[in-house]
Amino acid sequence: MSDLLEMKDISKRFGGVEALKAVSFSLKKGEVHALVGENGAGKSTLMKILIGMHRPDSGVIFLNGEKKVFNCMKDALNYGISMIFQEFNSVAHMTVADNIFLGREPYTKFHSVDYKKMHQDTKNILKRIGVDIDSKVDVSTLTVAKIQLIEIAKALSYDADIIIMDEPTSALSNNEIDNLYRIVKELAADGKTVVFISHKIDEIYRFCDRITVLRDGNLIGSDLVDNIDIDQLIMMMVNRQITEMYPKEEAEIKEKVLEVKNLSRKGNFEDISFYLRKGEILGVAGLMGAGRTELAESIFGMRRIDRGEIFVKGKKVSIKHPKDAIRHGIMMVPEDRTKTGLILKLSVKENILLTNLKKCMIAFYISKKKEKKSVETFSKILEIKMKDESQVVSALSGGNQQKVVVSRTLFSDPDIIIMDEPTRGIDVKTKADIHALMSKLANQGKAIIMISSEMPEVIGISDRIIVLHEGRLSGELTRAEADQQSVLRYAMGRNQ
Amino acid sequence: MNFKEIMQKGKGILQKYAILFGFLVIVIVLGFVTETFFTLNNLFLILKQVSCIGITTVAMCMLIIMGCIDLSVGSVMAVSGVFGALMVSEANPQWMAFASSFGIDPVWIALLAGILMGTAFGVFNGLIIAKGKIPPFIVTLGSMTIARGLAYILSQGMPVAKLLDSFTGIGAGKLTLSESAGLHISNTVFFYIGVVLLVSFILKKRRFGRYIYAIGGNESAALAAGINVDAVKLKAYVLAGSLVGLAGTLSVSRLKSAPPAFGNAYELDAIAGCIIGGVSFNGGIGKVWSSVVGAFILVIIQQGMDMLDVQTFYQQIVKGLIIILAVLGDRKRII
Amino acid sequence: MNFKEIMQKGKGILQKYAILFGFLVIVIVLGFVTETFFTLNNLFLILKQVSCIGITTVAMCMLIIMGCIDLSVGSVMAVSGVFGALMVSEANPQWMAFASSFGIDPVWIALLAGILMGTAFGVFNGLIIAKGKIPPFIVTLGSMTIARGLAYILSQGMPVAKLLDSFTGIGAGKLTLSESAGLHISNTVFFYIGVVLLVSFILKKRRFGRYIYAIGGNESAALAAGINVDAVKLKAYVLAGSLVGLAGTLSVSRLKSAPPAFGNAYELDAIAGCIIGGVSFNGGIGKVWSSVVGAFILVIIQQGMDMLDVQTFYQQIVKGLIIILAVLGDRKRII
Amino acid sequence: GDTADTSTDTTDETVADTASDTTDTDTADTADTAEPVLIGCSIQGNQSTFMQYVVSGMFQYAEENPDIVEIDVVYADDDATKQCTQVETLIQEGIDALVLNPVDPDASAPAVDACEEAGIPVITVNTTVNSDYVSAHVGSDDVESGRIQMERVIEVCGEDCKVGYVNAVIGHSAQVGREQGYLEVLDEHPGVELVAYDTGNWSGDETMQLVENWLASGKEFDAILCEADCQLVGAYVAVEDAGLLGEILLTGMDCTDDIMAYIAEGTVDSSIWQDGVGQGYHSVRIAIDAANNIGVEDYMIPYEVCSVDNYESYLTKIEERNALAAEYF
Ligand SMILES: Nc1ncnc2c1ncn2[C@@H]1O[C@H](COP(=O)(O)OP(=O)(O)OP(=O)(O)O)[C@@H](O)[C@H]1O
Ligand SMILES: Nc1ncnc2c1ncn2[C@@H]1O[C@H](COP(=O)(O)OP(=O)(O)OP(=O)(O)O)[C@@H](O)[C@H]1O
Ligand SMILES: [Mg+2]
Ligand SMILES: [Mg+2]
Repeated sequence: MSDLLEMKDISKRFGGVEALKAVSFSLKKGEVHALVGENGAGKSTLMKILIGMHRPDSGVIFLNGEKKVFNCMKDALNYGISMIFQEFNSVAHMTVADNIFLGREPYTKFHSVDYKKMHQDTKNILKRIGVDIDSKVDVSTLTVAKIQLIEIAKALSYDADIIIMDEPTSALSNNEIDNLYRIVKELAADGKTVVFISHKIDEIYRFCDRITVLRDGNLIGSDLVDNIDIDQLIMMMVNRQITEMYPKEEAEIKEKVLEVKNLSRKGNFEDISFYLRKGEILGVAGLMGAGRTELAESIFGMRRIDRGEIFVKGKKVSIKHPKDAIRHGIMMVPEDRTKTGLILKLSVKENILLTNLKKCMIAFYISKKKEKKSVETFSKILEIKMKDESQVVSALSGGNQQKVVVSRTLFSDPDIIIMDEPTRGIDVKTKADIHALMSKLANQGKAIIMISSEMPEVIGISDRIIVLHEGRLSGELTRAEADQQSVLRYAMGRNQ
Repeated sequence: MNFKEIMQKGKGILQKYAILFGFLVIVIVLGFVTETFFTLNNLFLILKQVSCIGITTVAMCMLIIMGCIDLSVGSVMAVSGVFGALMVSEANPQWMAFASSFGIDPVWIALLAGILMGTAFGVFNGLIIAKGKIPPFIVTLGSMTIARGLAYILSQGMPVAKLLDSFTGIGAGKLTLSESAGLHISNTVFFYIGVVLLVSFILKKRRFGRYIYAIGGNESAALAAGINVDAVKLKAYVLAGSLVGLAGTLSVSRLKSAPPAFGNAYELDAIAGCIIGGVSFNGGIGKVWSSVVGAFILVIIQQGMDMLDVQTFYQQIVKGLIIILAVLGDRKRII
Repeated sequence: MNFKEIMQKGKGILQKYAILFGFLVIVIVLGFVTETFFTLNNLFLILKQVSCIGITTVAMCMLIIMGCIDLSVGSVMAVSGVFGALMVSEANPQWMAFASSFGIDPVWIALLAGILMGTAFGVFNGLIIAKGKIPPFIVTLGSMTIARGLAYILSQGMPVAKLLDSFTGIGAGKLTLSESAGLHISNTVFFYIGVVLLVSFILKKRRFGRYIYAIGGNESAALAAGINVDAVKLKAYVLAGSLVGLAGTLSVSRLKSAPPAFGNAYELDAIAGCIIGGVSFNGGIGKVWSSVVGAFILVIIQQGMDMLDVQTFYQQIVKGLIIILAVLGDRKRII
Repeated sequence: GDTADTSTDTTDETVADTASDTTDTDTADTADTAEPVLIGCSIQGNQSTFMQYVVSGMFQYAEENPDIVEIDVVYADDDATKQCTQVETLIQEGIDALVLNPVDPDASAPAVDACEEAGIPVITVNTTVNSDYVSAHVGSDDVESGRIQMERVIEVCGEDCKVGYVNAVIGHSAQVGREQGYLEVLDEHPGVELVAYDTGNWSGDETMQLVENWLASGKEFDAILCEADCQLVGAYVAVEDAGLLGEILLTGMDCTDDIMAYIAEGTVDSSIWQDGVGQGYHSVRIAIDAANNIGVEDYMIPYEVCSVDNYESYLTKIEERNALAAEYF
């Protein structure tokens, strides 16, 4: 079988960063091709070049053996290539149908937009991928997961020959992932080609036929899935052995530090009560839209609660603003790092130190020396890959950006840490690092709430798990009781 | 539905239509306090007063929805009006000769010249914004000054006067409903209605219109959907420019003279009209209809204050407060 | 480093400092064309001309970095100047008596009154923007009108005149470097330098300053990082208001008269100054220094055109083009 | 001329409240029952203080004659469109006569047309409007003011002096007229050199910067003329800073307080006195006559030069004027 597409010796640099160094990449018709690598390896950049969003500095692209130049995304779409972006690209105040058909709205014979057809087609597309979303609602009212599904629907609706999926499952829970698996297999059977970028190793083996590995902008290798085993793959990606994915240290669990009683927020969650103890990692599981993010944000003061009480170390507290939460020793790693986690225009240094600048003050001004020292500590602990501490965070890869958010949280030295999808979009090595870090923190006496959609992660490192279903607490499991089946059963609302 | 829910729903509706309610309150007060407010005559008067600035407000509305802005509209109205007027000014024989040389009624040349001048500034703004990737605020701040300078140069610093009657007839003309009651609808009103319908249709029913919303809502998403963002922006500025050119020419025809200082600070009125009407300043949200409501509110407030003898200095304070309150009422739960 | 890299680097530097290069070109041309441009005397004159509007530009710069804007600065300068002047106007004995009743030199009361009036508008703007969650553009559009109205009411529409000599002395005062060569540095320059240093220090070295950048960069992330966004915004507007009040009072003291129409459209100059200097209109990026460069460019261009007898009409066109070109040069690779 | 009953309509009984107020029967009523006449006053704006004096004069007349007149004053912010709009509103309110202070001679003409249509007589004040319908004009001639100011300069500085002038807002009727006056006189005196001219936009601050820059570029002046005192304050400071007070003759218009103080000091030569209060006062008086169908005529008040030689005689006038303005604003 000859190559459908070939990218040859593609190089790309962003200012000082060499994102890609003469990388070659090829696709065969009908295959599901995994593109893997550490954070910042250049996966997204390579695909953005293919879709015409970036221009390569050098290198050529052949489609069906013909040399092609993609100047803009429209070109790529015309050649039958579509992409699900890692960062979502939906227009918040337009309806689902508007979003899916953006750029190719059907016209009636009077040259006006045919809304009837648009909504009908949208329904069909959504049905095909098994999603139940009203085509007439504004995207702004949907959860991250649903928006992710709409992105998938949009990319599929182009009926493209090559579909690039840049971490499509990072916001999805198991049901949706299963659904996506089915769709991907159907596509492949139809002779379509899928590029699948993911940090979840199990998914790669489940979904894909072939793997290409990038590291630091270099092509490391490309082979059929069957020829690479997991250890080999990890070795290729990170250039070292990972012994333990969920390195759980047994920490001593002490007194309650946080307790919430009957917390409610209309439309998001109802009557949630739970507690958290010193030295404990509390996993929060649930399907998409279960209300976990809202719950976390409400405890952290980013949203108002309608009813309920919060106790920190036995004392009732009123949290109306994140600063109140921080004062009471609560910190949060937000779910969406570009929206609420980071100030992309500012430097790594400024982002890490933002919450606790006080620590870097001498008398009445901020000391450069102290800043530098503080940042160095954290960039070492978390191995943030950057030029120097004054590099703007927007120039970092997704995973490294996430590390910056985590650094900030640690820097303010909280007693209670809420982590909403802390490893979303993070490569295996860093993921293991972050798990180890969480474990260590718990051991040092911190209390951690971890929200995650990755079942193995929740089960792997939580001491206790609470499960939410449609905004209500549907179950609680100890580490010993927890397995995939039981958590899933609660998540789907079947308590018995 | 229990009582609480009804209250909730009521609240929601009130919030959503806060502006309209405020508007009604103003109208009712005016109706009670003055004798002439609630007459058909006055309605048509208000319509006439709204129409020219209303056309500019519609253009602004489209740009604000696209997440852009145009500070140059006031000056562009002036330069368009001046340019159009030159074609039909007996005081400027060389231009008039030029206009006549086309062999058609110079009035049409004048109208066209005015619109084209607006279009030219639309092209200028649009090109620099789209291709230069410069914030619209700053580009149009520049072109605002440029257009004003050009208006002065073209008119040589003096109002362009002695316009042909047939030209001033465009603005002065009216549809008489009742001769005896003195009920007339000014021509400019029909232009306004036409523009509102046209732009409404474009925004709702044409792809171009949908792209304006998409760009205002999330530009990179629009780009990712394969929309030629630059082209849409250019097109929108060109359309807005033509409308502003039309508004300027109509105003001048109504005024029977084209003063180069004309339209000073109209951009602020147009922007205020959009915002008061409920067009989101962040882009992506709004309707042409909102800009109509806003333009009416501004005109009616001015009329009301004149009728109620509010002193000129205090008028400014009232106007400022109303701009702020309108938006405050819209954003926050006022009840 | 090979040749290509050197070129690359050179390009980068050129791009980064495009504005400064443009600025140098203007200065050199002026130096060649006029005789007096490159004299110390003229340098000090430029410094003097920059200082008052410069202070306002610094205030604007801080707000633009925070992702906000203030359209009311021109009017607030007027109302502050008028209010301050009332305290020391022999034509307004009741106010002067009030100021004298504090038992300190009325000059200080006047300066304080001017600054406080600016501060009051800062509080007003800041509160509504922070608590009402209304776009700054629209809030300050409203307060622009309100401040202007108040300036007219306070001054009863007439310039506040006959100011105490000790008050006009603030603006007229100067440090004489050389009596024989007539080399003086105006007092206002020292105020300007003081403000620039103060605000630079705050932005770079104080937490408050960092928070301004953070909010301008990404407001919701700043919130999630535990920054009291509302308080920071309020504080920034209050600080900006005080600076604008100071600028207004100084201007009035220099002019020896406080006309209520003073400062019309100064907001546009202040904004243009920031942008020309390279402050990002999208917030989060910029330095006080940029606003200084921008303010100087505007004043020097004005001076150049006055010196070269470019008439107002053309001056406007040149000014508009420079605003656009400055930003265009900054954004795109020009070489 | 008496033009008030040009509205010779025949459909009296059907005419609604708008147009009927000036018909003969109505005015007769007004006179008999002594219901006061309603005069609408449309003022160009308050960019220059001068208009306030005019309005003060109007208020003064109205206050002195509360039984026969009521006035309704609106300001157009120097925007002709707004002025037309406001006049339309005044007509709606049923005014009996309009005192118009036009923003622009041509652009304000539609306001007059609207009155003509409604049969309402129009009196212009201070600025004329290009319309045949106007019943009378009260004011002073702008060209004349420019002429006498320039003539005063030549009288003091001689036939071969160097002058510069600062225009008001370009295109404003006062600017157009005054500059015309300057140029006429300059034509008559070829020895006088015009060194520089530009606009100060009615702003002291802008004028200050302009004059500073003129002086910095080495231009030499014997005299600088400003079309308004609110600009002259800026020119004054610029000249003072350059150490040239007394060497450059300064002259303005409107006799504002600050400039009068400078004239008293001898640092400013002169300002042109224009009787704003009188203009306002008489415009209302004449408008009442027009509303009552009494024949009216133009009423011109000449400009006067108020200079270092004669300023004392103006001090009381100015005091009265300011007191009056302070009463109404
Ligand atoms: N727009 C940009 N400007 C500057 N640098 C960039 C830009 N986009 C990517 N980079 C840099 O290019 C490199 C590759 O980034 P890329 O996003 O392709 O990584 P990735 O493999 O997709 O990582 P992740 O798994 O974290 O998403 C990184 O070092 C990143 O910092
Ligand atoms: N902006 C919003 N407006 C209205 N409703 C919302 C909004 N965001 C979320 N919701 C609703 O709140 C509920 C909880 O959403 P949330 O994002 O907290 O879920 P989650 O459990 O964190 O799921 P995930 O993070 O996997 O998407 C859902 O029913 C969702 O529809
Ligand atoms: Mg990526
Ligand atoms: Mg979530």
